[in-house]
Amino acid sequence: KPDQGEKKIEDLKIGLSVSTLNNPFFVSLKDGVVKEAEALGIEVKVVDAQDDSAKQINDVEDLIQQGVDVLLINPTDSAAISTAVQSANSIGIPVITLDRSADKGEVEALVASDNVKGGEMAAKYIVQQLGEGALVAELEGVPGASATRERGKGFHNIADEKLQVVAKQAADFDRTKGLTVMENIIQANPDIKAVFAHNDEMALGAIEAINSSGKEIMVIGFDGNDDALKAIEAGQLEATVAQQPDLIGQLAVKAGLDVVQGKKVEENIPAPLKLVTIEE
Amino acid sequence: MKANSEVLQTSKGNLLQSVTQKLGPFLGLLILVVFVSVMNPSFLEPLNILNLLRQVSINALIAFGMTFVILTGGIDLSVGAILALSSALTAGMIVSGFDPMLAILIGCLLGAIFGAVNGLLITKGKMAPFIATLATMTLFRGLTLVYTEGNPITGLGDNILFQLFGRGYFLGIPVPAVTMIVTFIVLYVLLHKTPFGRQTYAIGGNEKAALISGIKVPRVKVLIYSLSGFLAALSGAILTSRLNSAQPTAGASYELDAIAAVVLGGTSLSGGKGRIFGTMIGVLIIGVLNNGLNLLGVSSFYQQVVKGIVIIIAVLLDRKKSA
Amino acid sequence: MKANSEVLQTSKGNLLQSVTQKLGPFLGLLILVVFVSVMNPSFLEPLNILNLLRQVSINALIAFGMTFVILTGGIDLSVGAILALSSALTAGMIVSGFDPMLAILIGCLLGAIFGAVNGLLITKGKMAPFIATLATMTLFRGLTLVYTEGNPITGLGDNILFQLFGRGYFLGIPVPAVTMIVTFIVLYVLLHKTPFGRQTYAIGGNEKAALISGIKVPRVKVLIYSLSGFLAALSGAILTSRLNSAQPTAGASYELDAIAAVVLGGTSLSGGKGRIFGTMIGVLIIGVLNNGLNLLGVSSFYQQVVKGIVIIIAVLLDRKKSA
Amino acid sequence: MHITMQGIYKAFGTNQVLTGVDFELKEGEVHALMGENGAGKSTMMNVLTGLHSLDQGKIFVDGKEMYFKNPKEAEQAGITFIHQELNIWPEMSVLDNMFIGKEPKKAFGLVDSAKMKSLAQEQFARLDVSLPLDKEAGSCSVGEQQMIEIAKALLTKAKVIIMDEPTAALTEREIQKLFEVIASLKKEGVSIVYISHRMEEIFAICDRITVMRDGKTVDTKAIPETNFEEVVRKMVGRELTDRFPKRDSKPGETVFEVKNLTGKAFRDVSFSVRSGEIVGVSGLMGAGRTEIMRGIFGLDPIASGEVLLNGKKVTIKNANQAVHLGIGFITEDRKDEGLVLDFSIKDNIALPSLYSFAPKGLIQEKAEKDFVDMLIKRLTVKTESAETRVGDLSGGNQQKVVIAKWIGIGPKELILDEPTRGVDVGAKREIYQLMNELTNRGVAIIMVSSELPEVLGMSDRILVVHEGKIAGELPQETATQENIMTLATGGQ
Ligand SMILES: Nc1ncnc2c1ncn2[C@@H]1O[C@H](COP(=O)(O)OP(=O)(O)OP(=O)(O)O)[C@@H](O)[C@H]1O
Ligand SMILES: Nc1ncnc2c1ncn2[C@@H]1O[C@H](COP(=O)(O)OP(=O)(O)OP(=O)(O)O)[C@@H](O)[C@H]1O
Ligand SMILES: O[C@@H]1[C@H](O)[C@H](O)CO[C@H]1O
Ligand SMILES: [Mg+2]
Ligand SMILES: [Mg+2]
Repeated sequence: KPDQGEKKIEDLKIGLSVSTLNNPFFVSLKDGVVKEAEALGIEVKVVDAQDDSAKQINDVEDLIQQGVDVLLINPTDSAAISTAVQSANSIGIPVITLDRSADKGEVEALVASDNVKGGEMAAKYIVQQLGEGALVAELEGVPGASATRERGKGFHNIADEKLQVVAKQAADFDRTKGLTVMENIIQANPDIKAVFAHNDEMALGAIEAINSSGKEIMVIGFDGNDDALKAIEAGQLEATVAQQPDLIGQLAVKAGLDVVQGKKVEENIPAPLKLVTIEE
Repeated sequence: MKANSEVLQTSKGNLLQSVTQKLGPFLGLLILVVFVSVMNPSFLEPLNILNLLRQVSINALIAFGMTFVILTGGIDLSVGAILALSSALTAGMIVSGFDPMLAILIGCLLGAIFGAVNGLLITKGKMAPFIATLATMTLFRGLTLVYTEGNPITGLGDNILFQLFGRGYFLGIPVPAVTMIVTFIVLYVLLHKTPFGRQTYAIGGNEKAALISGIKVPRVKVLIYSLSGFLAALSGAILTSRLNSAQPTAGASYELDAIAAVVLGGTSLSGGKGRIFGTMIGVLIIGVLNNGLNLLGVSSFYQQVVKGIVIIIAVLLDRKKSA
Repeated sequence: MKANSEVLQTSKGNLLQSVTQKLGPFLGLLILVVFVSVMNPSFLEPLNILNLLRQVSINALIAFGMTFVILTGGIDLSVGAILALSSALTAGMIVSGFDPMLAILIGCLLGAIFGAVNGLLITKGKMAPFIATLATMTLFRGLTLVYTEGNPITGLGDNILFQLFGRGYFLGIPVPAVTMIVTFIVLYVLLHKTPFGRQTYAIGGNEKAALISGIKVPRVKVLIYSLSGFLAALSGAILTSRLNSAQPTAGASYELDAIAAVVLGGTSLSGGKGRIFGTMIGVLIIGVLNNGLNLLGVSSFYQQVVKGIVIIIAVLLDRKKSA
Repeated sequence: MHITMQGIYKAFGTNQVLTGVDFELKEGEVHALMGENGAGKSTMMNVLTGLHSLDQGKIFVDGKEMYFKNPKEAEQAGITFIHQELNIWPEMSVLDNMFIGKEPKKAFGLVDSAKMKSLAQEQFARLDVSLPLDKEAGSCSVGEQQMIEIAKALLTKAKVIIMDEPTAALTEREIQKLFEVIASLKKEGVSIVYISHRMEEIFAICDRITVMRDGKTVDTKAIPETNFEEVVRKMVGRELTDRFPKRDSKPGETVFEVKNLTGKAFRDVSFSVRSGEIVGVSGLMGAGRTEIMRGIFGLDPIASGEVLLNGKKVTIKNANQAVHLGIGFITEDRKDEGLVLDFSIKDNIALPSLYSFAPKGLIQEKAEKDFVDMLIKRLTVKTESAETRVGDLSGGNQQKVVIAKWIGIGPKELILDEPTRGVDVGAKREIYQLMNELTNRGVAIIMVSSELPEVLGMSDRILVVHEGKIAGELPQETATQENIMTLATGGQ
């Protein structure tokens, strides 16, 4: 490994590759990284893969080309990012992943919320509120995205036992799609009592659909973004499994710094999840 | 008046033909509706029909504009991006204190201006419509992201008119559906009863001849792309009201749905041939498909497969008939 | 030989014209390269150039096929979806124990078959290429999601040849770049030196005249869409190796990048006019833009704005010149 | 209306097309404009009516200097142009075609369709055309489309009508009707500019004639003061002996035969052609001649009947098979079906015989080029190089390229559909000579033509088609305009 340990902190360069900036979650995540780095006087180069795995490995190559000392990667997909991680490994640039893991390659640390656990939290909350056997629906994220898979997995871990998931449709983490898909779900399943959305954007779309149907359906989101928190205050959103994207960003920068300076870091750095309801 | 009877005689043949031409897509829609409602009777419930009308209104407005564009032999890939950009700007105005209805109006005019940019690139710049609007799609999308910094714009207040615009009802009919119907009537008259409409067909049918006949081709085209931009912005305003926020990613790939609707409605992509009534049917076909497949609980993966196949079959049947 | 000198004389005029035709996009590329390397000298480092070549190879392969398609006056919107579907099927075969190189070969042939489906819809089904490939895009994308159940396919083992295919080097040059260059040479000869190539141009130039001259227009078209599918699958295989997995969402909107590259290279969307060399330049322009803007640290939002504007300017300059 | 054009110059890029044209049109006269293909006739009229701007020169209308910015302005001032290239909207109805850009309006700017109908019927009655107004214009024959254009022009109540080769697609009957209309317009004081390559017409209806050559006016004369030979000499700049070169026909074996061929627009068509023979096919507009030829060549489906080549039955389901059997088809619309306008001369000529230059897969460019150069020379195509874009050639030379392309396959049988449509006298004669050369080498030729002098002058035998059936066959010796017309109109 090149001895970057000798570099002064101000001379360090961090490369951040984000899966997409078309989503407030990742914007906060990026802001977390940038703010923390600024506070430390470190330069950050940000690239945005626009949710395209292929673009992301090109982006990572371009970051390596610019001589970054540490790579913070928020993968679009855990499997697809592996080769990029490996090529960073091969020239000795340490990698830290954010929000999603990398399947292969040497990653110094993963800073993320536990999405499986988050899914479970949502299901448990519904059971707790509505009792066992309630009819529920699920709005899924982008098919194939690790957040979709993991949140779905966690949710079904509990729901398959204790709830009846009567409808499950992808709305691609998108508010607009959340609205139309939810309208249709309500039409097909007038008796559902709750809906779990894989993120807040879809949850907020679903709320609009529910409002215009005049039904009483409990909505649980995921992320804890500003809009969602406001909706909870307004009594429209029941709850959200709040992540702390800016914290994920901050923790990642800290970890990166530690690695460059030769300190040991935890392999899994959890960013706490918190179920936010109106009580909080 | 002698010649009249003769004319009438073949008129009949042509009438029949034009009826089946109109009926072609209509039959497709009917079959689809019957199928879905047999499989799931709740499809026909008034509430769902109203839902459906509201759902399709956004695609409908965009597809109406697209019909004009395609009739001239053009295409507009930038409508989704215009929708997003104008809706972000509208939301921005509302947040900074503009009267929401005024903001919507300005937003729609901005949409028309963005459309005019397309029109100018195509006429003055002599760019192919496909590539011109592909480039502006990227450009407008980029501007939206720059303006919103990738975040949705929220906090649009609770002006009642603004809320009604996307979410309200008028005589029991969702306001977006009312907007759609009124727009349809206006555009129907414009297309079929005015010189402007004829000129639209004439440009698509034979642009050189249109030019020689003294039609101000560039002007008509710029107006038509502006119309398309205007309608995209209008549907953007509806969406903004429905979502109570402006989404930077709104409208992604809406152009494809709109184009599909126009073509399903029997309008030819090479221009000069088609009708806006067909587009309305095309919009409904896509709407019923989306809504129906959801009601039937078809997984979203299979939904895409079915959608692809339905488009193919519908267009093939249309070709067979006209051959 | 008498006539020859006479011929040569005007050949010169034509030569000059065809040189500026080739040079038009080339100059654009040059300006871009100079600009980026002045702003950030590390752009010209050999390692980055090799990177760049590897990065563009996927778009290049797709754009090569698209060049043939566009030369016939068609368009292929389904390439991204074919890429995803064939790459999922290839990965599926590898996982289930096929020899990876054999799987890639079969995958490419499947890609050709999917392309042939487009070709048949367009020739036998008389569908407009735009709508036919729009429908199959939806269909193939859906089939990919159904097949993969929305999950990436991983566990592709560590066959060394397979890894080299996307990630390796041959004589210091990235293997995908080598694949791209070899394919370019083969297709260049096919397009400019064989009857098949000439027929491709003729169909785009005047399909009726081509048909009456005895060209088997449907056969040529089906072959060309198959070629396009084959190349999409080939680039899919490279991507699969690079990502060490097949992504169900891979290739989304790649068709647009490929079309942009073809048009930037001076090929006319109305068919009959253009060259594959230009497409290579167009691909490099887009590649340098992507890579360069990253190197210059331009935010991804502004990148889209810049990309849109560059496309507009490049095409406008090209029009000016040819006018 | 009185129009004077003085010293008009016009260039397209480096192509100097008009180099000082003078032209005068008096009120109520029919003024012929003649000249070889590419002489600049259409361009001059396009300059007058504002489609093209002029580079130099002056235009006076009724003594006042005046320049129209676009054709619409010219039309509003009373000058209507029936263009050589038909301006048809194939997908729109006949009625809509006539009123694009000038729809009568009622309240709220809405189109007044009732008025449109009655106006259109009036003009159709005048021209004796019985076309349903709601028929799709694209499904009308070229001749019918031409009549639509004429009716459309009459609608404008113009004071000047420019007719650019109006009769190229018409048959005798329509032509006669058109001449009657021209005569009555003249009486109303309307001036007419009449552009045509057909000498007979010029001498039949025109008052004065202006001849153009290479972008200049050569001379203007009153018709009675000039004659056929003089006009031709001035047009081509040299003496032209006879219009139809001597045919020395020695027909051989029967090469080609069709028996009871039936298709969409024709029934029971039987005829044969011998080697070295030219069989002329005459008939009225829309009689179905083109459709028969398309059927033979495999472009349209055949319901029943058979085709024999050298006595052997052959099936032709597409053009590819026809070409392989050695049949060539020179279609009536060279721009739409004959040529790839953006291709070079070379690429067009080589198109049907590409594979013969590529025995090993790659095109041998030297062989291809030599072959094409040879054909260009043999057919005296006027061009600087084989690389010239075909779209930049004059009409006559384009037609030669189409013929060269088919000679290139070494045909046994050539079908020529209106081979000299829109071609000037000089080039026409060269095409006739070419036909003679081909028949001398044993090629069998079917020539569909609506120009009776051509049919009479070039055919060895004449078939007359009426409503999709062969109404009769006339040997060259006994054929006259009259007996052809009798058969063509359904008489016996
Ligand atoms: N728009 C144009 N651009 C470039 N060249 C043109 C254009 N229009 C005409 N020309 C050229 O101008 C010359 C004169 O053409 P024009 O059509 O006036 O001839 P013409 O006398 O009407 O011939 P014809 O008898 O074949 O109709 C030709 O060489 C033609 O190629
Ligand atoms: N594309 C078409 N669709 C429908 N009808 C057609 C089409 N083309 C020609 N027809 C009709 O077929 C009949 C025969 O036309 P065709 O062109 O063969 O006549 P023709 O004898 O060659 O006359 P012309 O001198 O006009 O070419 C006409 O009644 C015409 O209206
Ligand atoms: O965790 C993130 C967020 O929930 C976002 O809304 C979608 O992508 C996931 O990976
Ligand atoms: Mg002319
Ligand atoms: Mg004919």
